[in-house]
Amino acid sequence: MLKEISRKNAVHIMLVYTGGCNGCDIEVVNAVMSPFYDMEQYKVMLTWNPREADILAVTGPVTKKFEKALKEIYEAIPEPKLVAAIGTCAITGGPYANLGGDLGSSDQIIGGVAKVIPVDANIPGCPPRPEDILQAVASVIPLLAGKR
Amino acid sequence: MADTDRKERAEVEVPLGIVHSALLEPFRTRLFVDDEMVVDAEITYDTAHRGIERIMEGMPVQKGLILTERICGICSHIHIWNGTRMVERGLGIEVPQRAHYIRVIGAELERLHSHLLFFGHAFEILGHETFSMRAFMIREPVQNMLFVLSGNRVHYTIPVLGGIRPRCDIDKQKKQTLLSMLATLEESLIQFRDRTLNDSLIVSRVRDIGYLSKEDAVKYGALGPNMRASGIAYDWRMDVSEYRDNFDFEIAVSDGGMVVDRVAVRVAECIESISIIRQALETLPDEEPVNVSFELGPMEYQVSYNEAARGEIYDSCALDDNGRILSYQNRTPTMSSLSAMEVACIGDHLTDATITIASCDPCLTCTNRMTVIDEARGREYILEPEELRRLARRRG
Amino acid sequence: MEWDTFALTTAVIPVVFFASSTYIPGIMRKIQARIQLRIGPPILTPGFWAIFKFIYKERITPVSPMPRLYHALPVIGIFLMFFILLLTTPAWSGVLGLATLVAIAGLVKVEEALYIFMGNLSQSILSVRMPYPDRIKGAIMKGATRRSFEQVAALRTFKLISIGSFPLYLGMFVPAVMAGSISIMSVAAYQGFDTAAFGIRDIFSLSPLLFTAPGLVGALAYVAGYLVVLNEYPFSIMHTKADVIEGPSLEYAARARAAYYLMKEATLIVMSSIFVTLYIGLPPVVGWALVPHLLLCLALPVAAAIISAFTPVLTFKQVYPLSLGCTALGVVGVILAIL
Amino acid sequence: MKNMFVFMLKGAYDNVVRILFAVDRKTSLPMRKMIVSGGVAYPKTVNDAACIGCGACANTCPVKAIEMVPLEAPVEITPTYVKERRPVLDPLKCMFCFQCHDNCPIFAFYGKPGAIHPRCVGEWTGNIAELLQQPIVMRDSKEYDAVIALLDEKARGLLKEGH
Ligand code: SF4
Ligand code: SF4
Ligand code: SF4
Ligand code: SF4
Ligand code: SF4
Ligand code: SF4
Ligand code: SF4
Ligand code: SF4
Repeated sequence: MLKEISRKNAVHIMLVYTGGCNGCDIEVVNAVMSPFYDMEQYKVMLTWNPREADILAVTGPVTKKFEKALKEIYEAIPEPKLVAAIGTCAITGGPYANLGGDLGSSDQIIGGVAKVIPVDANIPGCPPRPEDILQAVASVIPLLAGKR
Repeated sequence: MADTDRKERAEVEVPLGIVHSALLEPFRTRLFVDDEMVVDAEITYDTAHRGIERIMEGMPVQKGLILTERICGICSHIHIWNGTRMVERGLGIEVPQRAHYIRVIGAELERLHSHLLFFGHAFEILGHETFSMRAFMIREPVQNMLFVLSGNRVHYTIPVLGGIRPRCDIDKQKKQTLLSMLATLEESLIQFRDRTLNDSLIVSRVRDIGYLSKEDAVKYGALGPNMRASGIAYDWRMDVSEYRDNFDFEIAVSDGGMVVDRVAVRVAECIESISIIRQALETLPDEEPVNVSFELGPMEYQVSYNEAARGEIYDSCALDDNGRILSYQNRTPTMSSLSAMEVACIGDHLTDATITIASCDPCLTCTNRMTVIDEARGREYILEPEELRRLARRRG
Repeated sequence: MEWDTFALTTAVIPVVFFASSTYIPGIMRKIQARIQLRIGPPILTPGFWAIFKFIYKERITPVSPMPRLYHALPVIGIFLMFFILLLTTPAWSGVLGLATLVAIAGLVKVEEALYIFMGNLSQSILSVRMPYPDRIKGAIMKGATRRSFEQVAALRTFKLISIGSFPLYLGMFVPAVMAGSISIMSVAAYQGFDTAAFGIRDIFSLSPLLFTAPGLVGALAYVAGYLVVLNEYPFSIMHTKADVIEGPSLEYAARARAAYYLMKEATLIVMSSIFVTLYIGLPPVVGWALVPHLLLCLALPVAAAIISAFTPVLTFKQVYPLSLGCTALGVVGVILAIL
Repeated sequence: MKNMFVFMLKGAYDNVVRILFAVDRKTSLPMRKMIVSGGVAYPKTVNDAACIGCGACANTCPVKAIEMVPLEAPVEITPTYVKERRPVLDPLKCMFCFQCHDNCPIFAFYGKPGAIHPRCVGEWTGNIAELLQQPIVMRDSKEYDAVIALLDEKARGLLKEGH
């Protein structure tokens, strides 16, 4: 009871940029820093520390260089935790993975975040607008409360 | 300070990144400190390498140009514009003047949003959350203007071979909206400038740190506002006909070479950008914004330069008979600006070093060149120019 | 001193303060949010619910040579804070002769020193442990020693303790000089507090030091010291986002993080309560007079919230002169008090 | 000096009022309402008024993010041509390559805003029937053939007429 309520009422989100184009990153930062959007009003607070985080927001395709770091950061977060893949790149690898068509995808990236760590929410867009991000984050919070 | 002297004093290394609250992009900064004063710095930036140039080879040129935009979400327009411009020149495609104007509007809006983002980011690093939020608040109308113009806040995808996508054309109503948004923006920007540059605590944090002399700026290749803040009055816009022939504008220069100068130059540029946008909106020629009748074909090696918000960008490319890309190169400003910052932060306090590095507005999504992943031996390394040449010789 | 008041105070005061302190981060955040022209989180979110949330998170072993000690540190901090608080109550004034400003100043120093231990006892993934193939590409690198954020932060705490807390001590001693005694109860008594029988009606008969010239100067020094002890902006160099992120507390997770939050909240309210005792002359007592005391305890956190909304984090380049200035202010206060 | 003092006083007053009464707030309340109620929708990606249902966008999409959905009530565009399907874009699959926009005949042949745009298509309203009667600006024949090859059978006839 108290567990569920407290989880719904205080959420910490951590951002990790795994090598996207900055577009998604900026929109996430906008959602947090711009008073017009103000993420904190939804009881979601920004943190830079995996030990404090509940939601890991990942933007960009996972580059090979980042794979290990992403995994370890994910592991550093205590349960319950959620992962939000923000932007097309984080969902499927985006243009870097798919635009090549017959020419093949880039060999510098692994692809979407789901190939490295389990993902709970996909937020489409290139980049998603801040309101898309906020709504998605607000809507996954109950999942957090429902976990063990 | 002599090198050996520095070597003696560099006792400890403090590594920052690749996930860090001040240096947001995935890059590794290693600061060598004596007590807490930075003696040397090293920035490794290969995490965001996505091999864009490589996947572009063999792609139809229009597709490739879309990909150039994804090099970066901040300098997005300038990349696609510069690439498009290069191909148009190489193939002799006629572009309506109206399209040039709208491309310039896009580029200047991009400069505004990029500089405002820098202010927001810089204040965040200074630990001044309130002013950081103010900067983001001022930035919001710019994003909205971009949305009105193109249908997206980031990655506007305005240029297309032959002009602009008609989605981004500016009709009477759009023009009015944009002009009125511009007026509010100008007002709040000036207010913000006066407030922040008169705050003695803030100024005390950015003055007298991150000194980059004119000579060092040349030597290490600082570009864009960083170069102009060290007293070098050059801006590619002076040589880009779309700007030079159509608009009046001035170039902001400062000779201090400190962090505060880099901030001041950007503030002045913002105000100049507003004036360019206003001129462009008011004198927008009346014609179709895109020319769809052109022939794609082989193109000799072409180059194009332009001034991105953060400095000079360069593209070069050649096409085969079917209009497919033979090879594409792109060089972006952060690459060399950042190496200048490795020098500029020497002698500062550790906490000042991050703001110095951030004062060149680093953003590394475009910056990495080439990493070799040697899977067989399980090691990775960046090719040095020497090694690259050796490899090239071996192949050739 | 009767034993029943003593027991009652010991049982009630910490619980009440503990409960009230969980609201304070929320109030501070709300004030900042309003200055920043946004809505901000609900008042209970940052302090109250966050703690429960952390309690219900999975417990992990921190990366630390001594995980148990590391986890124990914030708990020690909480106990220290409430011990300090109890020392300022009338009921404890006779205990072991500890209820003096010297003892309190010493304990506050111990509290600050906890951060040094925290910093040296942990290593988060964000700096040296980040899995990244570091290469040396020509930087001058002699020493292979790598310093983690926590260690940098520990060093900074050390510096801050040595120079930054003078204003706080001077701020504490101005009332002592005026009252001519280092005993807390005599400072309160000097302002009209009557230990024997104090009711809510007697509040208006107090003559707070705050409203005298030396008191005002001393109070300003105290506020500066308060910010330093809290590591609040602008003195947050020990855990600034500009480089060391959260500094010593990076590895706290789950319950330990809840304890860390509580320790911070306790510091917020206890240091503020000492201010009320010293400068208003109203120590925490069991009874209705506790309500105005708690309300007055909000004053310093509110001031801290406003100050921190308008200041950047200062580096030692600014901290030294500023702390020197505040120390000078404190000295002026002391001199005024002597006169 | 005096100015500075007045300025500071005003700043202090402004901020006290902000703290106490939450004035000047920039947070958008309509936005908040929308987000809390889950009402944020993906922007409109297809301009039904301009789309002729030719299927070129679906055929060109490299990741098959576009599905042509049969219309319940077919729309007559010209006396000889009835639009029976409309494209639906799945943003989760899309990678924003603009192939659909750039190969939409409305843009490719007539230089008008394409009827599909992966982000936000905007509000273009022209008379489609009239537009289709205009001659196609002749371009590189290879390019022309490439776009024509993407159209479905019926639409091909429609455009050839105009051509
Ligand atoms: S989804 Fe788009 S904006 Fe986001 S990182 Fe990928 S290319 Fe950039
Ligand atoms: S160098 Fe930059 S732009 Fe080129 S492929 Fe690598 S990441 Fe992309
Ligand atoms: S210089 Fe920075 S903003 Fe410009 S393209 Fe490169 S990463 Fe993007
Ligand atoms: S691009 Fe510049 S402003 Fe943006 S996150 Fe990177 S460093 Fe910060
Ligand atoms: S040398 Fe570097 S920049 Fe030039 S093509 Fe090769 S990887 Fe790209
Ligand atoms: S590596 Fe060669 S081509 Fe590149 S900047 Fe240096 S000299 Fe010029
Ligand atoms: S290509 Fe254009 S006209 Fe054809 S179905 Fe797609 S959107 Fe409609
Ligand atoms: S923009 Fe999206 S829907 Fe359109 S072709 Fe590209 S991937 Fe397909």
